[in-house]
Amino acid sequence: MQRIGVFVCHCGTNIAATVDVAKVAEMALNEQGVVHAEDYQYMCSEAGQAKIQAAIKEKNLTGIVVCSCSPRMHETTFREAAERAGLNPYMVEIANIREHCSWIHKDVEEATKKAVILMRAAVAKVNLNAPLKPGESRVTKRALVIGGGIAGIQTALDIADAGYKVDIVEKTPSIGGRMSQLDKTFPTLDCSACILTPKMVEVNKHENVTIYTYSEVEKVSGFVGDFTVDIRKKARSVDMDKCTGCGVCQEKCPSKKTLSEFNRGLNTRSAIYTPFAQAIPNVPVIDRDSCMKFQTGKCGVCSKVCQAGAIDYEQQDEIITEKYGAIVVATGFDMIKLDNYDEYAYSQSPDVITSLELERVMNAAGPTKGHLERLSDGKAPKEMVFIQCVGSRCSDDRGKSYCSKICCMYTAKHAMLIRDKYPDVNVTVFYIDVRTPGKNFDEFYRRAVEDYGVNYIKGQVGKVIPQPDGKLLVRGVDLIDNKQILKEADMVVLAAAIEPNPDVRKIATMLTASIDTNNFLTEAHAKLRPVESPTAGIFLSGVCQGPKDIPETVSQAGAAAVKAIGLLAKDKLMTNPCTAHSDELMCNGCSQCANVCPYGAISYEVKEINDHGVRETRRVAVVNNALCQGCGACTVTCPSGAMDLQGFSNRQILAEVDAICR
Amino acid sequence: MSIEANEEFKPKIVAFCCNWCSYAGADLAGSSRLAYPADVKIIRVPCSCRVNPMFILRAFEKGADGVILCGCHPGDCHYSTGNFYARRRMTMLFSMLDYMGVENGRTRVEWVSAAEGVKFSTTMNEFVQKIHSLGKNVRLGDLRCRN
Amino acid sequence: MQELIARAKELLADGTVARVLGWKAGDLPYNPEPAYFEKEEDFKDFVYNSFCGANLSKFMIEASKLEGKTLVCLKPCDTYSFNQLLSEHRVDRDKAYIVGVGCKGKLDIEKIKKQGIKGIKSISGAEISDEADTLTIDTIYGEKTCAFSDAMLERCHVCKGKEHKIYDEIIGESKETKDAERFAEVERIEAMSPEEKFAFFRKELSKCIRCNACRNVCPACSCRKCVFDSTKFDSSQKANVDSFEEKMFHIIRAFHVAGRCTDCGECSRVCPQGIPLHLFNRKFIKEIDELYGEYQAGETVVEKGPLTSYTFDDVEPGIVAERG
Amino acid sequence: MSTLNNQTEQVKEISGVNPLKCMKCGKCSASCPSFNEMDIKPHQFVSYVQNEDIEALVNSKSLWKCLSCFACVERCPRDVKPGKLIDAARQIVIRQKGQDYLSPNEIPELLDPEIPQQLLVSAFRRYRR
Repeated sequence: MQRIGVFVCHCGTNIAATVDVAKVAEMALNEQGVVHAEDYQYMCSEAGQAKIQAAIKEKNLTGIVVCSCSPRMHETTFREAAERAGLNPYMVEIANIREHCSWIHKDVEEATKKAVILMRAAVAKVNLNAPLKPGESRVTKRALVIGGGIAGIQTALDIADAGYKVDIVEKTPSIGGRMSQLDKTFPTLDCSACILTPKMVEVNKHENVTIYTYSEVEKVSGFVGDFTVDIRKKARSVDMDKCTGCGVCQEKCPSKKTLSEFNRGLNTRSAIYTPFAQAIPNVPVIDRDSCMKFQTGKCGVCSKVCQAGAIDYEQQDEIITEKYGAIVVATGFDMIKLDNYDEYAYSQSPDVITSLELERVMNAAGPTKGHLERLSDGKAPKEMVFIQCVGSRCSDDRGKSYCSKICCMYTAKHAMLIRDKYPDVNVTVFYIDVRTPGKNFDEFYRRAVEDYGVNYIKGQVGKVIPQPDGKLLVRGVDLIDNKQILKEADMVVLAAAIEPNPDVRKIATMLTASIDTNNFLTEAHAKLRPVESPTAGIFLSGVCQGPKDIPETVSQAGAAAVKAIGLLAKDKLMTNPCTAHSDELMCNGCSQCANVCPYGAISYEVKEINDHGVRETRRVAVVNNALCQGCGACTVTCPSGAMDLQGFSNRQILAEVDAICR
Repeated sequence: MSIEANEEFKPKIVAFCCNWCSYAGADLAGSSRLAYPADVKIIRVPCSCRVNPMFILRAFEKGADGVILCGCHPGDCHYSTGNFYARRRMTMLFSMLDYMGVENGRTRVEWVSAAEGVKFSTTMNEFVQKIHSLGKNVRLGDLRCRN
Repeated sequence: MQELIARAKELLADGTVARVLGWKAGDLPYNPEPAYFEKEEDFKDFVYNSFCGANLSKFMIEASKLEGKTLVCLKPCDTYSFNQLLSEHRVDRDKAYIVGVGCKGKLDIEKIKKQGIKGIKSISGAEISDEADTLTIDTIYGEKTCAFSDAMLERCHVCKGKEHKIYDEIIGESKETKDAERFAEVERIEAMSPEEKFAFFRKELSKCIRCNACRNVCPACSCRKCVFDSTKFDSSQKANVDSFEEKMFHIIRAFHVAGRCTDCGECSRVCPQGIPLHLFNRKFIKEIDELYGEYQAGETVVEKGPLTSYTFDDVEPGIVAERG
Repeated sequence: MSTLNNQTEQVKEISGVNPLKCMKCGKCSASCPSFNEMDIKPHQFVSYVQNEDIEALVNSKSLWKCLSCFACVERCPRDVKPGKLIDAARQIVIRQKGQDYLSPNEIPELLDPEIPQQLLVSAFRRYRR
């Protein structure tokens, strides 16, 4: 028989204004097992916790129910308080009478009635609670960072500097990510490569960092502290140890017709290539789909010219299996496809480009060697039009519902740079809103307008019409003047929305990390745990969590690193004791439970079972408590009811049901 | 609304909410002060797949007028696949109840994410209204009367 | 039958099998019962005729624990159950020597009795080797006849086919007896109004005396300990004690075997109250076929059944309400 | 509910548009081929409905200058679709005149070579139900 204490919190007036807390406490005394009930202004406060602890000791309580805010808020608080008073923390149940009651109901009588029922359900449950003891699991002192852009690089560096081993897995042949494609960065206008390259070199040299480029995560198993990850190292066809990075192979490669991914398809590259000059590692890969040797069997030029003998056409994909304690996702973003935006003529005219393409055009290593010119005829533009929010802030299915956040600033940057370098070019920006929260951001935008004479027009463009003479007729609106504008432009630049890397859904599924409808990874708490995934041991760095600029990405990358370090610094982790447990006397050994277990936590053993004196050898399910995360899928699948979930047992839930329906 | 009009009938409604999405969605509805009738009482379960059809039948048998199960959106399950199993199980259970002539509006599954406080509240409002329109549940309590 | 007996004796004699699981004659001409045969002389009671409806697969759970192999006689439809039990690791394939026995449809004595045939002394035409379409029944009131198909069990009218899905050898010919639509009855109920449905099931379920025959015979209901006998759901004890169990027993039982039930029809065959219990299971089978793709439990040995698998695009449970 | 309010509700109901979704980007006006002919511009239509000033809409030139080309409907990123609001306002006028229906017989004499074909089609779609 339990001795239960019920503690009803006023939460100031948050609860007490709508729920008659004294009544709830009074009613609690009628419930089975309840030997103590009281209400107090703030149960979560020091004084409130002291009351709970005092009651536990004085009344020898075996279980407590706190009627308060959501267990997501203070369950841990009260569990810890109970534990300090010598009560098993899992003998605590919370009745949520704030979020689920006082905050949504107005009528005091009705809300009080409901609060009493919620209290009853919690008491009914706690009557059936049993003390649980968390297990311990070890922590592998190694972190995995998925994605080698600025976010991944920064996270890896910070973890490595703290003395832990880090592996970076990057899908493309080089680390560097989107930032390596940028020309200049706002709001300081320093060159992207100048600040990124040193970091790339540093991470590459770091003794604690291993970089797997041209590699992808293939399989993830395990749990926080002890993940096992299979990494597919795709065949590079070049021996990384032998290659000196001289670049002769790329020069001599006869197949140079593949669109350059790095230059956003604005020019071409050879079949054997490094994405860009500062690539790390500076070892090319053979793109087998466009290599003549692989496609026709005839060629082999690269192998002939390679002094180091590094070319290896026979190389195979390699699977590397490694254990990690923490995983940081830094998969970044891409621009959305503009297929659905015919009105901007993106696919009709080479002179309508995205902002990221403009970055390449403006970059000295880009397709035009940094000269601002029309891609159709190489002429210098005189009129440039920028269109904002292309595919951002859309509620239809053509675009994204969110603000891409970085476009206002990079467009101001582009406009300013163009006006600075080519003062005779007129720059017009069509915008819906200009959003510049950030240090020195609005000043930056104002400089574009005031010092550089960029023409900002509040309004959108309805259509871009390519003219026979190669000009682009832009029809927009000026909402301030209430006039429609027809403008001939030489180039149009679209601030296309950004979206999470398309691979992220696959990765999130492997990690069992949750993801929102826009494919951004979900954080554990929007405000208080912004760099952690709700899945323990998974951390979020950079745009994979939501749109952000470089400074924000870098600070989040550091924060994710700190969280990962905090985990790696522990020798042991307490595991969730609310795991499944199979009663071997009842287990049929039918394997249904293993079929639905997402963690592979259930295995089968053939063992001798002593069923009240009857000995029998048979196949029974055994749950690995370290792997089990406590979802309960197995408990429902189990036909005999042998499988039950500790902390959420069949009887406990049925008791709650009964209490509510009583 | 019909809820005020019909004061006599106070339905008993059990809502099973998964801990990670829907319970948090209900918390968000609470912190956003998005009201729904007090008839709804929430039971927290780790995942929608923890809900045994027996729990639902038990609720009806003990006098519940409606049972709703809320979980993460398919594909977003905290345990990655739990709600997929829940979805099949509930489809089967609902179809059986329908087959036996028990009004199928008394059971419902809704996917509510942690961010969907509004959806949680509107879903509950709708559901309570639906139960009001169906009235008191007599059939499941009376499936095998011995007369 | 003689061929079967001869072969069984042979396998016993050469030590291939330690025992034979078949049917022995009951105290009436139409109620043979499952039995083990271990010695030559036991076979005097061995019988295999059209009244041997009992599905012997379930016995193999216990037989799998015995020393040596058991020869088990399985009709085509029984082999589905055996496969399903194999999928669930409940029987040991290595402990079974499966003789696929011929079947030309099994008989339901209740259907014969319903035709007013009483005082039965003996029945001819029920032998497996007989090609007779008519049963000749010798009763204390004289000789009566009855068309074979009119006396067939419901399940034989929707026969799954004459093929044995798993066997070591086959003895005897089988015949497909399907002459009705498997889901016709389910569809008939589906077409009823909710009130009619409810009235129908209430009437049927009210007959239940909770004898547990359906559960005990069901090859899918093979739990070591039934949840209804367990304290874990507060659903223990026998009928009448707990109203939960009382009302929900058949729904829960159907749910427990959903996706695993091979539709062998034993539940309905053994129900002393004549409740058409197969209508629950068949509803689930129909739904699974329609919503998740055709699936016949026990067709082959599989790892995952329809309720332990999923697809991303599965229908939502709301479909039930939407299709009305 | 006042008549004014009532008209606003009617416009919302007929059009199925929630004007509060508008983020005032102006893409509708930027897309509109009749922009220069209009006294109330397409994007303003939305704010007129928001401000419940249907009277002004009904009396505007714009109402009859809209070609129903639906460029604004097609391109609106927020699903506000001013073209539908304009259509709804027209409907209100027609209803006020007690002519819910346009009969095909009336067309020939109404026919004006200046009227774009699309308007006719659109008018028919609306009024011939």
